[in-house]
Amino acid sequence: MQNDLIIAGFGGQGVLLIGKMLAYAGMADGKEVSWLPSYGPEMRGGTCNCTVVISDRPVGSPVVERPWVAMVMNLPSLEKYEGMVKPGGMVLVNTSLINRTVARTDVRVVNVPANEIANRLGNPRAANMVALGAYLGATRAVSLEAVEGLVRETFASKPKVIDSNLAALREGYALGERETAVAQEVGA
Amino acid sequence: MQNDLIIAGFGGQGVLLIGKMLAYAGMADGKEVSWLPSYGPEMRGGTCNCTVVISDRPVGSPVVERPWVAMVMNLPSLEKYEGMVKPGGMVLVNTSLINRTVARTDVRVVNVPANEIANRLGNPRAANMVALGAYLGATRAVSLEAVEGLVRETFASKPKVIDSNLAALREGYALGERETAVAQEVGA
Amino acid sequence: MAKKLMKGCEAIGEAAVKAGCKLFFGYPITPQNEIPEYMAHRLPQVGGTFVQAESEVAASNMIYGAAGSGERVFTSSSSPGISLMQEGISYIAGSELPVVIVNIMRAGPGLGGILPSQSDYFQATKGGGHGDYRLLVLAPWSVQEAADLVQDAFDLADFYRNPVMVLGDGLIGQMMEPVEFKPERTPCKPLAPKEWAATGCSGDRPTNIVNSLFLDPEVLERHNQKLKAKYDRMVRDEVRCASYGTDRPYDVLVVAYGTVARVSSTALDDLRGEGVDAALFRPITLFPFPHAELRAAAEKAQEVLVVELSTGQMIEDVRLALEGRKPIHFLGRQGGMLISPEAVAEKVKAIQASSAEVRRG
Amino acid sequence: MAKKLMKGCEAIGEAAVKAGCKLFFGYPITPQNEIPEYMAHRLPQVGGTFVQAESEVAASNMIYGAAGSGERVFTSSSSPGISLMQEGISYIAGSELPVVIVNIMRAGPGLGGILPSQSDYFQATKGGGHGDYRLLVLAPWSVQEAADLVQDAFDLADFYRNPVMVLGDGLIGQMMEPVEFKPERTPCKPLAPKEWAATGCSGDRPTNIVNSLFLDPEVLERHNQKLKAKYDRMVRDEVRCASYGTDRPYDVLVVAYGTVARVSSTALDDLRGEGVDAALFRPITLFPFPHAELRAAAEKAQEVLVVELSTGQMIEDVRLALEGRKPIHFLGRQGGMLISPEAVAEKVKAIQASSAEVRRG
Amino acid sequence: MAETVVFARPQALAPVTTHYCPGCTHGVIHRLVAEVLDELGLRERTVGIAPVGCSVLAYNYFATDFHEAAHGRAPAVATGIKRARPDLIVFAYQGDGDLASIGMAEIVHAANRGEKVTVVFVNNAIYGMTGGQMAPTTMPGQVATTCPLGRDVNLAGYPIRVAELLATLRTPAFVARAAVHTPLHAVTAKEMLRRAFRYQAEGTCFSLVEVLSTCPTNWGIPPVEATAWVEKNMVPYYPLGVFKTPDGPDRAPRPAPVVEA
Amino acid sequence: MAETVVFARPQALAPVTTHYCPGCTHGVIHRLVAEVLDELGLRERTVGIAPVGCSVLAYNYFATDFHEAAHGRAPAVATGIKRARPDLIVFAYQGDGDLASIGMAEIVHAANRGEKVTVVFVNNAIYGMTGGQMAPTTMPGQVATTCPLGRDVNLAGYPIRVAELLATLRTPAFVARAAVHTPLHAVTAKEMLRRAFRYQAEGTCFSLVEVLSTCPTNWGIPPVEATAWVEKNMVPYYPLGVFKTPDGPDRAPRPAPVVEA
Amino acid sequence: MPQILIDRDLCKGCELCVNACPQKILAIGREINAKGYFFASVVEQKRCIGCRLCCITCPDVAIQMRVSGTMYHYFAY
Amino acid sequence: MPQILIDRDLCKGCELCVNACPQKILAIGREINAKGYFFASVVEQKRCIGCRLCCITCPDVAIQMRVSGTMYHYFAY
Ligand SMILES: Cc1ncc(C[n+]2csc(CCOP(=O)(O)OP(=O)(O)O)c2C)c(N)n1
Ligand SMILES: Cc1ncc(C[n+]2csc(CCOP(=O)(O)OP(=O)(O)O)c2C)c(N)n1
Ligand code: SF4
Ligand code: SF4
Ligand code: SF4
Ligand code: SF4
Ligand code: SF4
Ligand code: SF4
Ligand SMILES: [Mg+2]
Ligand SMILES: [Mg+2]
Repeated sequence: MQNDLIIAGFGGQGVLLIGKMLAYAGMADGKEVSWLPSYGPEMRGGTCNCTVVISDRPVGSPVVERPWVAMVMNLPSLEKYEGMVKPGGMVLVNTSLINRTVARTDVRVVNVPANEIANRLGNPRAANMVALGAYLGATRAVSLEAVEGLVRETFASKPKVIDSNLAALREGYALGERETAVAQEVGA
Repeated sequence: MQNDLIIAGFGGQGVLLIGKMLAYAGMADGKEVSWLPSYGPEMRGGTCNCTVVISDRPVGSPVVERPWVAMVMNLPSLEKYEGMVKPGGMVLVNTSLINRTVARTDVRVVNVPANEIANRLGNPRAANMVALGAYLGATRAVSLEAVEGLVRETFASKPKVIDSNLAALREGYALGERETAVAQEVGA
Repeated sequence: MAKKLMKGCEAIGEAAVKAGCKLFFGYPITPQNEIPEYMAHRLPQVGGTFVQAESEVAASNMIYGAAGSGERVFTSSSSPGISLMQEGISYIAGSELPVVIVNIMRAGPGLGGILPSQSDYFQATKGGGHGDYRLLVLAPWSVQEAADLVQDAFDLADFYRNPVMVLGDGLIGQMMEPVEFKPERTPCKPLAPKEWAATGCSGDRPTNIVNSLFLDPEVLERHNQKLKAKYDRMVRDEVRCASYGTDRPYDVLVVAYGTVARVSSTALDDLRGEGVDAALFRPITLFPFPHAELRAAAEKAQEVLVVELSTGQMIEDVRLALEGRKPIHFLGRQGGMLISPEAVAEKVKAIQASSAEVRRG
Repeated sequence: MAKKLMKGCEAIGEAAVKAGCKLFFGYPITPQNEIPEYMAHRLPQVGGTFVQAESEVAASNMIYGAAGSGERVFTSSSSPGISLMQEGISYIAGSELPVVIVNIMRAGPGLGGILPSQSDYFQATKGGGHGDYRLLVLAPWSVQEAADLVQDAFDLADFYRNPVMVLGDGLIGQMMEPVEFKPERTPCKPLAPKEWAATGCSGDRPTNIVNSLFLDPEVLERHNQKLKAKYDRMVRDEVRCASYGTDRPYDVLVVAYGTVARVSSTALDDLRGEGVDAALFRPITLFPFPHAELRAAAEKAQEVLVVELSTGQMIEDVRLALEGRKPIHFLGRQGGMLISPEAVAEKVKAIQASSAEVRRG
Repeated sequence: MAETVVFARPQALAPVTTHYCPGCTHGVIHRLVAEVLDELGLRERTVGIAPVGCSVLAYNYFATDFHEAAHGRAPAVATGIKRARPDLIVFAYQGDGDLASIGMAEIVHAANRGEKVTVVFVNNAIYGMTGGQMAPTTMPGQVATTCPLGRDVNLAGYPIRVAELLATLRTPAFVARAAVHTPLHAVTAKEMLRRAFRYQAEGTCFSLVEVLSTCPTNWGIPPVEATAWVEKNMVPYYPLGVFKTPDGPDRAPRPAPVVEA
Repeated sequence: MAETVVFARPQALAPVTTHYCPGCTHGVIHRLVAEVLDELGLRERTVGIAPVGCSVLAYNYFATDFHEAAHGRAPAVATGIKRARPDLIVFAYQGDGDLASIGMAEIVHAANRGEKVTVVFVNNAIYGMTGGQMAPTTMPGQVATTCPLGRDVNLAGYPIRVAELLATLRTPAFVARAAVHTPLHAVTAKEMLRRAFRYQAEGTCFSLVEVLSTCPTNWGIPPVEATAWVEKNMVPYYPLGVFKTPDGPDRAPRPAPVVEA
Repeated sequence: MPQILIDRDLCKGCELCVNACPQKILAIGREINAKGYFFASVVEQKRCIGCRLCCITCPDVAIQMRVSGTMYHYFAY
Repeated sequence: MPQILIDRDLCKGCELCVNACPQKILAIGREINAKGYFFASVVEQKRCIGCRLCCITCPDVAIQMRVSGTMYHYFAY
């Protein structure tokens, strides 16, 4: 079994971080992993993305042209990656910043108002955690516990934000589980 | 017919210059020529040499491993080049600075007390011209007239030394002719 | 030691530390900035020294000096920076000093772009600097292998007294993978004391001179021949390569190195599912190139496909190895575009189809 | 114009002036100091400019700028200096600018020695700098040919918008031979106005940008492919070579370039006297290498002998050309040692003898 | 009543958004240069030289012809262009890593040859483009990715004052340092740039204006704080002013300040 | 009565003839360095660095370990050695083409990092080894093979005063200029060299001694005339003395001499 | 009367103008532009004294100033 | 009594010592050494004041000085 995904958004939205967390958590879960960032132009701004592979056997190509999942945090990313996802795969959309719907019908769509939820939880910078949670809830690619542990580690120096990040993660998780259940019902 | 020779001595003895003059004169005489200097270590001092080829047809290799003639102006040069001369070739020795005789018996030897003659003519720096003259006298590789013209050109800016150089050249020529005549007699 | 998730650049830095290297001189350039950054932070912890050189030209001469004093030293850069080191590298090779140079290649020529590429193959393997010399060139395909090869690189450099280059593309530098460092590592070559190093002469020993200048051409020729003998010895003893799927019969042999080989291996897995017979040959040393091994592997194939992130450089070595024995195809991307498993698989299928057609007549 | 006895370096300088080049930027290095010295004296006479650069790194960027402004420009150096230019040359190639670079090779690696060598063949032909680019490389065998090829080099550079290298060894630079410059020379390629040059934009025209940076990998890939197409075109249109004695049947084909070919031609003359059948193939363009022409010439031979002042570099191109069709032998000298006609003749005889034996055997 | 535009984008600045980070003063310096080119009427015969650094894409932002240079070699490229076409106005735009580290030899020599070009030297005390490594101009104690504990002057020495260094050379004739961290500093900076380009246009001399600039991203502070950081940390070490003028006394042979004879 | 040898070849100087031209003062400078090494007892832990220039074979002349450097890069090689082995005494011996032209970036940066090495900088106003091309230190009007009509300051600028240039940097701490064209000048030169090596041996600072030297061969005049030429032409432009000391006032932040504020 | 026009799409929300304005009449809004930045706008145009400090300080040339009638400035620019 | 010893094979005949000697007691001879140089020698040893200027100025360290007895020097060297 191989889970692979591309996470994409604006620089500053923390997409590289949640990708790394997935890889760490995968490793903690005893899986083989690889994490590959875009390292765009030697300059600031613009969009960025990373590719994460979590697999039961050694990771072959860390480069994935047709991922199972695309987690898109802004509009340009939706436009770039929507078409690449494998049929039967999934697109996770940050509806807070993307005001159009996914055009494809052969993929599952998980809509996550990540910034709204994060704002509501009092930590506008935790939108990425919401999205990460939703991905976990929808795929169970790695265990929630492993990721929770990583959140604690990552923000160890800023204990104040740990809780809001955990909350964001869990709220996302619930949402991901829910959307998946709905999808399965509809599909059924 | 191809005349080729190596001229060797201390830096400062003017061996490159007489080699060039030979090449120029050869060209003036309508021959094909090449002139190749040693360009030793990027530094001063030491010995230097040049290889001149004067030929009726286009010059093949400008590098000559076994020359017909070696004109040696000091002892190290005699030691280096004596053995290379083709059998039947010629070694022209500046006896003023070389106090040993040529060991080979299969080559013609022309002994020229170049520095002594030059000193006697009042221009110690003209020893190279004596040697050049001797070579011409002994081989007629190019015409004396052509070389005389070049001497006038070369020293045009220092008219005072033209005459002493011409005298050195001619004295050398006479000596070269004489030694050759003797050699031919002996050889005959 | 447990596995750790590390960026390629960091793993390379840590590998150097593990190999006992306490000196780094280098200059920032994407996509390998994390190497100097890692060393700036890590070396002081082990009593080592990090110096940010004023340029790659200076860096190559700093490692020249440090290696000449007998210490393990390394530098890293990316394509344009490596070009600036060519004179220095030629001096180091000429002076027979052991250094490790990491090139995390980006796309060129000129300023080009910063995305992954393999277009410095010629420069690395044929000698980008002047004169008759060679680098021993190692090409990892994963972060773990990068860490392993960097450690070996120090041993090989010391053993041969020759610069060793670890050649990766931007992916190797930038991706994260689990890495494990063995707690106790035995050098991959026997190591002799560096008695030639210029470290001050005690009263009795003659002075040591680190030098590539030999004004007497006969002496320089002997020196060149000695170097040549060393390279011939590498060719004999140091060839490394790997092959995948060569146990079963196959139609197409894919030849690729570094991350591209990795991508190709996934393509082969996918193809197997589709019933296509293909195998992979992966040179690990690019110099010495595994000519004989490749020839043997290609014997069993109908056709050969070379895959590179360049307009075709390693393909010359493949052609030298095969000497016209098999048709050679090429799949290349440039400018920082990556090759996907799908693209490799497609190309293999196309080759197989047309080759089958030809055979059917 | 009448023939003039000139040193190779001076003839190269004068050829540049005759080709309309009014700009020289360079740094002294033996054995080509006479080129900058000639230009320093000559260029002011024709209203041109000579600048002694602070280094070869600077020189390569000065010609970059001058060429970018649309003027003919050249530089010259010798092996270590050329190594320092590798980054600059890669930029020039990437930016598609026409420059002429003369390399009067000396022996390496490192400081090496200053005597003639051909050990920068790889650097010149495979690209010593980073990235996928090629130089068009011309290798004269006489002072006259050096003068002719330098003039052609400017036309070829302009036509292809690519750096052209004239590659000679120390002999070409230092020896004197008669040279003739044609009073009126027609360019060897049609020349278009340099509308791309950065010379200030008048109100209406869009700005011109001289550049090798393409951050978007798709754009850079297209650029790389455009460059590749250009090199392919050179391969198709610009191959130059010469052969000697190929009109009669022969046993051994000698392959050599530059002064070594010249020496070999004398060896053939000598051998003819001795009744040995040998011929000479001389690549004049080293990139594009005359692969097809060489293959054709080798068809008629039993064996092939490659002669180089190196430990063997061009021999790889010969092997690529012949693909195992003929046995290839090598005669090389290094370190500034020269090859004499006698040495070539001897080697040819040895090859012929053992080959005859084999055939008899 | 007729409306007049009293402040707008200069013609020499292309109508595009830059890639610079929010609040990065590279943008201000670009505009000042462009305004000067417009005001002196030089745009159509100007060739700019883009360095390797954050301003590597300057060719997209100026509406003038442009030329790339290898990292640090802009003064050599400028020399090539100016010697080929003395009628052109040539300026190099360089960062502190570019000019003061890898390109030190090229700037010293172009200045010392007296190339009649203008160099706009943007000193932001860091390598911006590559993500915040130490530059030769990084302040003592300042943290950068390659001096994670702050620049240690015992290992890396003190920051180099480029304007002062070049002003000791006899040949180069206009050398000044300005800043743009407040609007009024920018006004003075523009004055200096105008002088620099005027000297070039008149064929007088080499000119270089060092401009203190911010890098909020790599300094890790917001833009407004970054401007304060310039004032507090950089200006005291890098004094503003003109260090050398073509008509000043120092164009004459400078007696060297011997400490002990 | 017992005879004492009061002047003889120092131990740190190998007993061989040099390849230098007659009267070339490279030989004097070699001897002074060797004497200092002997007197300070440093020979056995010294590594010298030979440049590319006439002194390229210095490794044959000093009885110490030696290291080659690429042309101009001796300060970088010195940095590599000293950082690897801080216990060694490292000195670079460089010519003016080597140090002031191609190697300008390396000397400025090694000095500015405060590498604890000693640089012996031999300024003979010419490229000796390659046969007399113009150096950055060639005097105005001086003929060289690449300025056959004499150095034209309008095209090539004025000669660079290296000691002064480096003394403007804050870090480097001992910078001096000496000469050896008369015996008494040589005595002072040795004093300065002794100080330079002492500072290194004590771990104090970077040190550089510029030494004015002759090149009779490429200046085209006999050795004795060449010494007079140094006095007449070089000394006035290149004042002798100490420009910077580790304990002097200028080790402190140097206030920059602003011409106009 | 000076008029300040801020191009919302050029603005990167750096706040330098906000900081520079002596009248404190500029502010960053709560809306996001196409590039994802909160951009600046004029809060109280009529208090503007036309000093141009905002224009001069803006690194992105996002600010234009127009005047109706004649305006005299303290410093030439 | 100082004694000056010039090694004829190290000497390159540059004349710097001849020029430096305040007593003018050194001279270049008419003989040539192995390297082809006319070398220096002491003409009038007894007038030597032992100042060592010749030694110090010789680029080829061809000059040695010995003294019998004690000598005081004006400058330390
Ligand atoms: C030869 C070479 N070395 C290194 C680099 C990587 N590089 C790109 S920009 C840069 C530094 C830029 O810093 P600076 O000049 O201060 O400009 P800033 O980005 O701060 O404006 C470096 C080291 C390169 N492109 N080429
Ligand atoms: C990269 C490189 N460029 C050029 C040269 C040629 N070269 C050798 S020595 C030298 C100049 C030496 O002059 P200087 O440093 O003044 O020393 P001097 O000979 O005067 O003592 C040059 C340019 C070289 N060897 N390597
Ligand atoms: S990284 Fe720094 S210098 Fe570069 S654009 Fe951003 S703020 Fe400006
Ligand atoms: S060329 Fe000049 S510097 Fe070199 S050894 Fe001769 S005199 Fe000395
Ligand atoms: S012109 Fe002056 S007062 Fe008006 S908005 Fe701008 S800064 Fe404020
Ligand atoms: S200064 Fe410019 S970019 Fe910054 S907030 Fe104001 S208008 Fe926007
Ligand atoms: S010691 Fe003094 S007096 Fe004696 S020979 Fe030497 S220079 Fe002359
Ligand atoms: S100074 Fe030395 S080399 Fe020169 S003449 Fe005197 S003894 Fe001879
Ligand atoms: Mg910077
Ligand atoms: Mg010099």
